Amino acid sequence: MSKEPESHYSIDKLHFIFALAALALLVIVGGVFMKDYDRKWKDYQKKFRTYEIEVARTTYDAELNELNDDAAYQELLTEIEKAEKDYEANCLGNDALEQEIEDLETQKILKEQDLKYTNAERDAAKFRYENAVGHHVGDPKATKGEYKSFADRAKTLKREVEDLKVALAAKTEIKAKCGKQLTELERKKRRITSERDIVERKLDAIDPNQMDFTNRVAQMVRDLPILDLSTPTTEVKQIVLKDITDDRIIRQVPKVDRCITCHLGIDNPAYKDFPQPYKTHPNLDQYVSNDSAHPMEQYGCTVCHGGRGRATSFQTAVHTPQNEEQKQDWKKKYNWKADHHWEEPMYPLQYTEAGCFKCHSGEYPIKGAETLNLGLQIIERAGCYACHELERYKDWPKPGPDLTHIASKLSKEFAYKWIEDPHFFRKDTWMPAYYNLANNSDLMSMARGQQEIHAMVNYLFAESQDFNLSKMPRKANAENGAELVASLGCYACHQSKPLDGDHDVTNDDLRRQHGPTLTGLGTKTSKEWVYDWLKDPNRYHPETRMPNMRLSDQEAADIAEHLTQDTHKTFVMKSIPGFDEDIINDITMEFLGKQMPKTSAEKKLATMDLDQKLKYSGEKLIGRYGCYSCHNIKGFDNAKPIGIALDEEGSKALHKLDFGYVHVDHTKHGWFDQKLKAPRSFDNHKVKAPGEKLLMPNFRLSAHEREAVVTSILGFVTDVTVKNKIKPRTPENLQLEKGQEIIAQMNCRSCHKIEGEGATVQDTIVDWLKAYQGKTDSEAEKFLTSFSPPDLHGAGKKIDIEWLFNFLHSPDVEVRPWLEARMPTYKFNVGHLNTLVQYFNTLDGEDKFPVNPKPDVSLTDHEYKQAEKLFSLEYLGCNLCHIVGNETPTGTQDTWAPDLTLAKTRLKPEWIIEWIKDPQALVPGTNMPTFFDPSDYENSGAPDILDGDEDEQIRVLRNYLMTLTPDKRKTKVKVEIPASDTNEAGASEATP
Amino acid sequence: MSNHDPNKETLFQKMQKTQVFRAIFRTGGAIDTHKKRVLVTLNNVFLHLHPVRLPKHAVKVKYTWCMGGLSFFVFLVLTITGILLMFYYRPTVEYAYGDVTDLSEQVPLGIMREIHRWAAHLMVITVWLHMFRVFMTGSYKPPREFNWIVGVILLILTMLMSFTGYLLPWDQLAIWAITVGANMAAATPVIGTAGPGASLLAIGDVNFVHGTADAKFAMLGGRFVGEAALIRFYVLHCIGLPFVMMLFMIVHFWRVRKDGGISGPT
Amino acid sequence: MSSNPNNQTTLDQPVERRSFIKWATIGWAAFIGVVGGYASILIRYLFPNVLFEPKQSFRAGKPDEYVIGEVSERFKDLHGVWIVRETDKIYALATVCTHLGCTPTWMPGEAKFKCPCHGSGFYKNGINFEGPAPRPLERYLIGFNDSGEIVIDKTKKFQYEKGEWDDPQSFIAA
Amino acid sequence: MIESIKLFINQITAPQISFTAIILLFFFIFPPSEGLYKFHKKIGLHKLWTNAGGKFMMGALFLFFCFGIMDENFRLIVTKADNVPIVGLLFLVVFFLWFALKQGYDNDKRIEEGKGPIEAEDAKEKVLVWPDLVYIELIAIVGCSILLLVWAMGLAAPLEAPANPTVSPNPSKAPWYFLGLQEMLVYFDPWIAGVLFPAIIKLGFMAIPFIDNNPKGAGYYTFNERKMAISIFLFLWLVLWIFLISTGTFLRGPNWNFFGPFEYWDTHKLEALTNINLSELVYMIWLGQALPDNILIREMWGFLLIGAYFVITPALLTVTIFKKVFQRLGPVRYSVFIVLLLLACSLPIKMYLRWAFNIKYLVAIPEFFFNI
Repeated sequence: MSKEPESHYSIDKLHFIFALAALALLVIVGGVFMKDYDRKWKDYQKKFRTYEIEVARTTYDAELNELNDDAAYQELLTEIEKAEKDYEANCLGNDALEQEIEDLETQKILKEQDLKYTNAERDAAKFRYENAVGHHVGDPKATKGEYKSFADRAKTLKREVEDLKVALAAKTEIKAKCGKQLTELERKKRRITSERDIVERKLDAIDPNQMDFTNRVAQMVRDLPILDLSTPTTEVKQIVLKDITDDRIIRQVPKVDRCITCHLGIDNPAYKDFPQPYKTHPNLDQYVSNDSAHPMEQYGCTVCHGGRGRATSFQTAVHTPQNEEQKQDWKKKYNWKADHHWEEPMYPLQYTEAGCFKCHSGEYPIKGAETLNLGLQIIERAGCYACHELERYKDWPKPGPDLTHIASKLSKEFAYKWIEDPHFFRKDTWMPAYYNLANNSDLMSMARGQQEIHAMVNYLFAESQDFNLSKMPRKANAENGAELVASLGCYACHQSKPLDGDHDVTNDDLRRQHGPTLTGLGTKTSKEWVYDWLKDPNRYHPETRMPNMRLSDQEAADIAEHLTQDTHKTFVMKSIPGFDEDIINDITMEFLGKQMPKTSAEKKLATMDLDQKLKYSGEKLIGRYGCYSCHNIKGFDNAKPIGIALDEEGSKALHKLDFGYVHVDHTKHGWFDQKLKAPRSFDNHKVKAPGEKLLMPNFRLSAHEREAVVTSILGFVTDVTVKNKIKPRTPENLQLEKGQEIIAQMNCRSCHKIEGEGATVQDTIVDWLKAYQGKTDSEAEKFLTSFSPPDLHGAGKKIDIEWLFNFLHSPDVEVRPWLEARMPTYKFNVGHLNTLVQYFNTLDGEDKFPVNPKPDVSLTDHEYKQAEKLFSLEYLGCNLCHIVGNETPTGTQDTWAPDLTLAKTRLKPEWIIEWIKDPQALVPGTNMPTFFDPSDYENSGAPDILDGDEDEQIRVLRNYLMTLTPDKRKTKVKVEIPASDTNEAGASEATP
Repeated sequence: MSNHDPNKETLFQKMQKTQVFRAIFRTGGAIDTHKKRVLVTLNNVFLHLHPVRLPKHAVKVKYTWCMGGLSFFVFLVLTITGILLMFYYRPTVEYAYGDVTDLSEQVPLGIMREIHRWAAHLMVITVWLHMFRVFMTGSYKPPREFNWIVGVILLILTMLMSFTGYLLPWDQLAIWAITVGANMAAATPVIGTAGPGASLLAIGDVNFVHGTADAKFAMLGGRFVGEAALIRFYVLHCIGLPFVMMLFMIVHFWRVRKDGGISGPT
Repeated sequence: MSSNPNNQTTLDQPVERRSFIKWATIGWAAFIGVVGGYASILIRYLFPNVLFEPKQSFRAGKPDEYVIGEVSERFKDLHGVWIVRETDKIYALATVCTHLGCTPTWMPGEAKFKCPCHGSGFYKNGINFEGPAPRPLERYLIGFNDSGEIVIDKTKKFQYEKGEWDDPQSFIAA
Repeated sequence: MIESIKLFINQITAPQISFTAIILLFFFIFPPSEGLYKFHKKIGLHKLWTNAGGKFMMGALFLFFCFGIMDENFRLIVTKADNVPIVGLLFLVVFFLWFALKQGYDNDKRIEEGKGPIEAEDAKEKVLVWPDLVYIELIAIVGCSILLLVWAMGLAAPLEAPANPTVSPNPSKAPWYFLGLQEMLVYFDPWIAGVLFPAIIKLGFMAIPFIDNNPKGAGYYTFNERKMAISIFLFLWLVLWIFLISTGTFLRGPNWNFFGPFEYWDTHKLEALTNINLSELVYMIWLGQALPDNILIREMWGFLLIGAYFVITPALLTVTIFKKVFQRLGPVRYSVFIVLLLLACSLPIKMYLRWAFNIKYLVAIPEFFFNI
């Protein structure tokens, strides 16, 4: 150690410190490299590389085996071997020929070069000559001569070249002929082995075992830190989208998705059984692949799934765990943490379909999105839209029954017990529970709640108007009623008993919950009321969606008798607490105190008797709880819905959701789920006056149902980033959506299959066939189609516009008279009817220009006779299956077909032609026989009619059908339609 | 540099004799004599800021804390990393956020951003501590009053640099911090719309201080923190303020020497 | 600590340095390493992991979309490629003149590519025959993807003068 | 036990308590006058500036953070990327405070003994810049690089959601070095806290060399020779700057509510924030009458109070405790000094007015955006 003059510190010591510091820094700089180099996605890609090799090897082996087993291929191999030998023996070694060819080639090249130069000279001379003539530059004569001589020389040369070429070709021909067989065979082999060769090439490129030593080293070196700047095997893969953007609020920028950097097998079906992140997308038909509806290159990933597209790590991609278990797992595996700084975290797997709603919000249902549809249907059934404004359900009718005549239907006791706990009476009712919930089940609140219910019931009954029930036939047969309920199709919209709790609700189930489940009616109301309701539901409840079944008096009575037999005994035994005037005073004071100063309120209270107090506070309470949102209640005609609008709920900022003191995941879906599960629980541990408490009732949804509803709510977003991808708002699309809306609103899909979905009623028809028609399982299966309401596929193409319009308005035409299920009469207005007719036509592309003239359906006498013949049993025997007026066919009902006398008005003439020609093409699987075999059309028709001209035969048959008149039929189509601007509230505005 | 044969020249020694080496390193190779040690300070452009000799206390870390020097070093780090960041950063509403995201997601050694950001914080701290040390040693006392003022100005500039840089990632943190700051500017007396006397600069009914003509607008180039503000802050951060800072640094360093070197007891 | 504190020093007296040579060497070696590290950081930083430029490979449809004997200009503007189908093969020509990088024009009448800049001419197969172009046009890697579509990858080029046109990746047999 | 300690800390960190405690203690730790200095020595506070004292302070700070880091809420705030530098700052400030004062006190002792400061002794000897200083600088640079790189590797720079002018995060905070100003905004109108004060602070700092005409203590560490200057400076820098920044960073949560270091940042926390203006206090509460319509009459009391503050206080101070100071500085320097000092003191005064009387503004003329 030395210290030097003119220096303070010991240099040795400084050197030592410096050395330590520099070494430390060196290590840290190395660390910087390592940290930067060490990226998870690189590991994934390396791992994927081994999987790729594995998959390629399997394919390769399979191909190889296939080739080995392929006799033709083996034969080809031997042939090639032979040909090779041949070639070697006969074609190789012919040196003289080779020499000759070579010489000729050289000559040709020389000549060609000469020609090229001469041509160039000629062109130049030509230009000089032209210039001399045109611009008077130089001597035209001399230049012309020059040009001529070059041109002549070029001509000669050209001929010489051609001659040489011919000679050369002759020689090569000889050579080629010799090897022709071999080339041919080899080409054949290549064709057979092409698949194997592709895999082989791939293996060569990626499998280190296939490589030589230097290449193996190169594979390692190219991925080393720093050197990986040049050509690394691992790379960030990204999709940059043109039409879908990332939202920068002020501006939109092309979306960048890098998910495929780790999700490497997403578009390759070979990886469907591999672990994440390599796994194939589960639905390649719809997504990701190039020929799907949503190819990856156009849609990316995060537009549907959410998350941060630019991310290249698990954490920054904002993956969201499905449940607690996965969360813990991720924490362990990926050190996952919740990221509250990204407004659109990835949807947890079970809510993925929320993303569909961004673009498909106008559709009913959204095809392929089962969970989302279920959620939307629950929202429709539960009537969420009544309290919470939703653009999609604007102008939908109120979901609950009319209460303006409640006294004629229910007793006060029933009403009390019902409000207290609707699910006790009927466990699957859509009426939600308002009492005994998280924030009002303490003793004080319960006592108060009892008096609140008294007050509301009192108000309802005090305001109930008189309602005369129509007189019911004295005699009624309950058994007959039961059969009617089963056969008419009531079970399309109602159930006879609630579903088992142990199976997850499906979209089909919900269609059958369109109306209330038919239990306990005997306890609830009188059979007279049920009779009156069945005869004309609109009389009691003008806006009801319950259609008129056109029941005869006796039918209605029988059904009423049957339905009211079921009673709810424990419900009857429930006791009702008496009035507690103190509490009623409190409640009344609370509301009075809001309207006037306290002293005047007290004075006012003193002047009121119990009934007045009950009525006053009942009205106020109905206003508070928003009962009027779902029910028509007198005095609340113009009241506003009490909930918040949900149209943008999914894009609400997380911090706007008050989690209170509830311990659930601080995520949007966590909050929504909790809100549905225990709507009032966010009041827990909060000190609140009765008037401040949360009001949302409990619908007692199952976990599965909640999941579906949460999916929908998450989907309720406004998103500008997809505006270029949303279905264009063309008139056609709008018409379709409007039609779909009515179909959903009226539950048409419960009976009919529309756009490939629905016909839920068929299950109950099978039940009916078995229970009442004595059919066995297989028979029921066979008869099912005939006894079910028709599939409406292609209805727009088939059915005459006017007829359809009239039918929908007043469907008492019996197209299929054998059907027991009855198309009911709906209270459609003109707007609705037009929408529906337009819908079916638009769906089949029928309302497009150009308009064609109506086809000529006249027949000459001769044609008429021929047609009659064709129609008869002798030839086609149409009436073997088809009803013609009042003539019914002879066969069993499963073969019966619609009334042909209706064809003239009901069917579009163009359609009939197509239909007769090839029914299977229009409705695959139809019972209608194919008389004219499309594969051998020319010879399919009867040869002795109209000279065997099939087109003519079909035409006259069609025209013949148009002559059949329904004169023998019982009823006619009535045309009496309410105008669209009549006072049916709501209904008219839906269809402007 | 072996010691076996003193007459034998090592390669290093030979290299020192070449014309090229001598052209570059005036002082010559190994600085092994006191004369050379003096010369190296005099001859080197970077070192000539220092005097050749110093009183001993001025060399002691105990006295100086090295904070001034480190502030300058951190400034250099910020300059270099800042320039490198400009390769990947575009100051537009569309790209700013994505480019910053990409620094951590795909740009190799995007750690540059971390270094830049933390160095910015560090610089504020070192400058404060430098000021604290200068105060505690009474180094602002005559004849160094002016250099103290320059120092305060540099401190303000440091914070402004940091403040303008805060907006550039264009995330929530950025725009709201700047919004809070910009609204203070709006409260400037007389020339801010929300400041006292905002209506003083008026002739008749025509008010000359309004939403698009006040202190806040001058800062943001708009009514709120938007595209214009981003480009303004970017230019200030990358060109305007560094330039001013450079000027004041030159003065600061120059005055350190001219005021008699680092302070000390007289 | 000090070896000779009383010794009056002269300016030319060499400084003793034997004892610390070890640490100094280590220190400076490490420091040079650090500087090297910084330089590497700088270099690596210049090469991003992702490019936002248009993709270098693209799909060009099925082989039967191209007429035998014709030059397709379908992808000329978008990707800078002519696709030529001959009787037995299809190949992709770069639309870059090998002289000075202009884009030649395809003249179907004369069946040649003519460069507007300095008059270089190329046959349909890309061989240069007139003007200053020093070598034939380049061809790009061409192949099929899994669904049988032609895929052209512009990152890999094939040059005639290097004999690369015989490479099976430079054309597809049709 | 641990919970109650946390609760206790949560309560005493409330600005009302912690700020008062600091002010009360401050002038004993950093005595500005001879009398206080003696008292300070008598109760042994000067021992803080010994090696043992340094160990104690650093140890206490370290222990506090070790204790705190076990708590989830504390950890969340302290490890937030942008808050980490302030944690570092706290340690650095305490260390360098001790470092400077230790050397100062050591020198004071030497001066007392007639030896002069250690720097003076050192300065007699000259050393060459190369290699001593240059090498140290290099080592410092390497050390600083290590710090930066480790910091950069260990802590990712924050990047939140893309800018969205329609959704403001709660809380929205300025960069940390401006949080002192943001904290002042709680007590003052923006034009004062955001414009006037920053300007005064800057000008005031620049004025320091001209106000402080004490020739002693130049070029060496000392405390005794420049008690008052150091005391005032530290009050401004430590209390009104570093302390307010720390409060703003660590203890201000959603809605700018106060949260103790171990408290969960509940967005819905409610605090009673009912403030009144002086005019309302005077007319409505004390005099029991309506506010006068005339603005000047209405705000008269505020103006009077402020006028008195800036006229009577200096006069009083001049004849009492600042007698000597006045003599030393002369009228011009003294006026500048006293105005700056009063402005600086207006911040704590306003804070106490708020806490004690819920005073919002002394002068409130919102009609002209003029509130004090």
